Amino acid sequence: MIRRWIEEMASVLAENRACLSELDSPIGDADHGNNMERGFRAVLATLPETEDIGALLKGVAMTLISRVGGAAGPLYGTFFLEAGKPLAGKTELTPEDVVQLFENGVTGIRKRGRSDTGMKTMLDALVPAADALRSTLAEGGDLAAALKAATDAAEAGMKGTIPMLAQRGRASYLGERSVGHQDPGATSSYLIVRALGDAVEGISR
Amino acid sequence: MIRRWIEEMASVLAENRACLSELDSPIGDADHGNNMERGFRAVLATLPETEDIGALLKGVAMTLISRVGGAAGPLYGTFFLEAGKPLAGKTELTPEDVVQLFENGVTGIRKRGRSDTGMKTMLDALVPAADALRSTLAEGGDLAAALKAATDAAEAGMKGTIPMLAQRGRASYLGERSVGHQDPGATSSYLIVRALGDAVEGISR
Amino acid sequence: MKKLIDNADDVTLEQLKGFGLAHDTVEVHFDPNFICLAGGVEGRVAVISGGGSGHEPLHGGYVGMGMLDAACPGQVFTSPTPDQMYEAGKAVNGGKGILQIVKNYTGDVLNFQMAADLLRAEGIEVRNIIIDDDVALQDSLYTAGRRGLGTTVIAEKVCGAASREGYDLDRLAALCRKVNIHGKSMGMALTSCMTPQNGTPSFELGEDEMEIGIGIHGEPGIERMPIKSATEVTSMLARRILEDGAYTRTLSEWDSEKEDWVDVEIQDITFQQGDEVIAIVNSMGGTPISELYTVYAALAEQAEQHGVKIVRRLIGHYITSLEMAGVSITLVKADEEILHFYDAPVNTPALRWGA
Amino acid sequence: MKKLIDNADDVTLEQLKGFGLAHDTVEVHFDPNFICLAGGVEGRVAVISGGGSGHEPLHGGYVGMGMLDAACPGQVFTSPTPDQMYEAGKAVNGGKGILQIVKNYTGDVLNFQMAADLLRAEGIEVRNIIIDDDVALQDSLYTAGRRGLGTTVIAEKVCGAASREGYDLDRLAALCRKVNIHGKSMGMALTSCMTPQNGTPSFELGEDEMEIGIGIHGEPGIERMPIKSATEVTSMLARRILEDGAYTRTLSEWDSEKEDWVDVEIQDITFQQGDEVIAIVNSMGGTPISELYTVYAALAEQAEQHGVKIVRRLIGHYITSLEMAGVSITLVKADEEILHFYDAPVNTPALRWGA
Ligand SMILES: Nc1ncnc2c1ncn2[C@@H]1O[C@H](COP(=O)(O)OP(=O)(O)O)[C@@H](O)[C@H]1O
Ligand SMILES: Nc1ncnc2c1ncn2[C@@H]1O[C@H](COP(=O)(O)OP(=O)(O)O)[C@@H](O)[C@H]1O
Ligand SMILES: [Mg+2]
Ligand SMILES: [Mg+2]
Ligand SMILES: [Mg+2]
Ligand SMILES: [Mg+2]
Repeated sequence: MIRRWIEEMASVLAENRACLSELDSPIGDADHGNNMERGFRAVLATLPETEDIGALLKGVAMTLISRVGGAAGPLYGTFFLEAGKPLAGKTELTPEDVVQLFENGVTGIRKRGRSDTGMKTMLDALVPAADALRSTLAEGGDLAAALKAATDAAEAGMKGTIPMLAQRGRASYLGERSVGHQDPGATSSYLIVRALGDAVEGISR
Repeated sequence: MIRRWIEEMASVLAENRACLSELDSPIGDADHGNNMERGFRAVLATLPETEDIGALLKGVAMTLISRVGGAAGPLYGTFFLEAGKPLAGKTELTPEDVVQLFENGVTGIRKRGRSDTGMKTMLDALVPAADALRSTLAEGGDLAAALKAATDAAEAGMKGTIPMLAQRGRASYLGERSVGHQDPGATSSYLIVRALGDAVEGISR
Repeated sequence: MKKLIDNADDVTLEQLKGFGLAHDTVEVHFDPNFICLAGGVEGRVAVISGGGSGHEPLHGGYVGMGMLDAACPGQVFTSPTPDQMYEAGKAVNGGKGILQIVKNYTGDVLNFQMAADLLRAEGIEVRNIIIDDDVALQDSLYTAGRRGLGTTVIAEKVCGAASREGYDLDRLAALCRKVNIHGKSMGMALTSCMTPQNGTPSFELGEDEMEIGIGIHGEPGIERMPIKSATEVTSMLARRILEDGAYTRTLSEWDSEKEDWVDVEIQDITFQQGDEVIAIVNSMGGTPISELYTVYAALAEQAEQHGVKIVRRLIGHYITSLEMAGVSITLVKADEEILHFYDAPVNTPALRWGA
Repeated sequence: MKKLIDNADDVTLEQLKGFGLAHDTVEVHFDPNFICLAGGVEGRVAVISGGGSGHEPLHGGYVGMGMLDAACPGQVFTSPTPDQMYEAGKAVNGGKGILQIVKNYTGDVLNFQMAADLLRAEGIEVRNIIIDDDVALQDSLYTAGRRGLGTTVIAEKVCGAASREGYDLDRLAALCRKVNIHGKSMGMALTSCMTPQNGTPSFELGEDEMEIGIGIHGEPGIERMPIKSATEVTSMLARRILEDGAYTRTLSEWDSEKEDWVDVEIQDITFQQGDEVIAIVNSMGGTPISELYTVYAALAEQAEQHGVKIVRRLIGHYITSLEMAGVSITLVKADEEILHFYDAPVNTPALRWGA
């Protein structure tokens, strides 16, 4: 599932390369799609031949850290590094593991980025997604349902960044002029959440 | 008459500033009109309070030399310097003096510029004008008629530069690509000849 | 796309290769990419900087005797990755620690922090000092803070010289911090620029418009307005710099006792009557050198009106944004210590005197 | 018009004022305009150059210890007038005569000749040496001959140093002539440029076109073609330079016996296997420094293929054409004499080493 997710992320980020960079143009430096595509292309090329989920996620993290650069590199790198830590040695994931994965990842970004929701960043997609995962499972939903809810929450969170005033990253330099634009990092985060849903669905089909 | 000519040149070159620079654009550096306008503006501002034609023409020459720069500055400067030399002390011009004026001026340009007709330069307007002056007078025409003929000859000479391959000045760098464009210096020369005709006509009217 | 490049996807690589061929005072390493002083560093603090490419000569052009020991170039407008600083740090480490001079962009800050963590794990002491001198950004509480602009060049020059004169790591870090709080910059653009990867301008400006308060990554600035004369533009930038208040912000610095990154509150100086300053009039790339002189004349006039004296100046291309037309102005208040190290000999591809 | 200027009708004046304020090693004089070394010239030959403005740092940026004693800037892209060289010559004359280094453009040639005549009338010996190194122009019989490009910079550097080491006027003129016949250049443009006076591009280039064999005045070049990669462009220029024949032309020089300008036939060298050269990779103005390095790498490759070794190089803005994007390449065959004077200390606003 994790390997499938990684492949799905690589393909969806490559498809959306131009669109993500374009979102980064009015409120950033127009490179977010290039950065993510370059990073995940390297991830695919260097993915270790293991079923150890912790090792796979750490591999993703290290490649992103050394290939992406910019703000997104260390932040997504931290996300996968922290996400993978409790999963070292595991080859199967329970739905609770998936919740844990997202929550650890998000905590890592919060700390590294000194940021939180409402600041017009990737956290505005990732945090609602993590919350939706946990609550759907708590309400008795299965993983597929939880991921569907998480994807919807990430999408809503992503769109919710449009009216926000940026408080972190390059977009924050624009002040009021950052309002009215969708955050590129929140957009890639939405794609990453959706990719997990698609990967899981692909497997169960 | 000479003062009237100088004023007429200044006004017609100012009017044609943009057009002369534009002619200088495809086959030069697009400054001929600016150069000539700047030069004759200075000529007007510094014209000595004398009726001595030689002194007036020398004044024009020195101002052009020190204010125009480029190829046209020293060439037109030399034209007026040489043109004025035999006229020192005179306050009236005979028609023969006018012929002499042009022929001396043209000789000066030939020597300074190591150039001759057929090379796509100001000489292609000035030389036919000088020739027409001399022959019209020789055939019994008056000064007005001679200047009319000179103006027509200068205009024809100017247009005759269009098919020429440039062999002097910046345009010569273009080789074959200089063909098909009217020479800016021949154009200002035509205006200068015409200005004398207009000045004389203005006086006799 | 009107660029002299071979391969839009990795211009940094081809340019680095040429840089290595051209300058035999430096060594260029690949994969990970970094430029370092040929000959190495012994018995003194190594000074490293880096950032996205596209700002040349910053930083690679400043590697050499009396300035940087190493520079880490990222992709165009993208901060370098921690493995670059890690390898560069190991290559130039002379046993006395490493000062990393970091421009305040989220990506740079985070990647240099990770690199510091990696180097520290190897037993190498590292200090990261942030340069955040862009007065276009007023607020610090609700933003990523001020960007790093031209003061970076002065910090690299001054710290490189001080390392040669034996400053230890803490003293060098303190000097770097001082240069930062003494330095203020602001920039403007007449045109946008285009990264080779994207091939389209990063923002659109009308034929009669200019953008004030821009950074160096083709980001839009803080205000768009009709083009004004060079003197008016300069007055606007210079007054904003000269009248800037005692900007206060919180920056992450390494605390070697707590062994963690801690928030440190740092306050800028304000310019006072009688101050002496080092000035940079910097082309953003496409603006020709000649135009910088009208700007300099207007800057000198503004400084004089504020009772501030320009005692040294750099006029040219120092910290650019690809082919962007525009200018940035930097003023750094120069005390005796800063001036001493500024005047010290330097021999780098882009800055050279006394050697 | 996207320029940082105050007054389009006399940008040269405002830029010169700023230049004078910025650089205290030079003096700027107005009406007529010239820039000269502060302190004057005693007991050695004075070296003077000049030309239209818009090529900065040429020539004003090269006034200083070990290079030019004076520079005479004309209006933008218009050669200076004789009164400028006359006053500059009188100001820097140190009793040993004056070498005037003149780029081969009709306007420059004629105005410097007139200036030489004026100075000679004051009893000052003057030699005009023409730089005509642009290999884009093949023919000399039916044209104004080759234009002066980057070799001018090397001629100014080398002759400035030789004057300091006591060369007399004739020897210095011979050295300058040697640098000229040892030097070959060629340029290309990705964009046109615009003089402040005209406010429109001097020629139009399509989005995918480039112009090969351009000069430095916004004139069109010898050929227009689709944009190629930096390496292909460089190979084209470099091969044309390296394979150029022994170009022969007639130049006007002053004959002090005949007391008149006489035609002198002069022949270029051709590059040979084993030659050592000084290279310039020059931005035409708008091309950023970073792009020059891919060009340098390709140039080094071409030189090697021809068995020619680049022993010194300048990479940056040296002889520009306002904001034009593009590059020019210069190679000067360096013998021991040329290299000795090239390496000598120099301290000018735009070129500095060893001092
Ligand atoms: N401090 C931060 N915390 C969380 N996310 C951030 C932070 N700073 C920036 N980001 C995210 O990073 C994205 C930009 O990534 P990218 O364009 O790749 O990097 P850069 O801004 O360095 O060019 C933003 O859209 C935002 O979502
Ligand atoms: N050697 C020459 N002899 C005669 N006329 C010349 C010569 N060289 C150039 N010209 C004239 O000068 C004109 C260009 O003048 P201008 O544009 O003012 O100078 P520049 O070419 O220096 O910019 C040309 O159109 C041509 O008529
Ligand atoms: Mg970005
Ligand atoms: Mg012209
Ligand atoms: Mg970036
Ligand atoms: Mg001209």
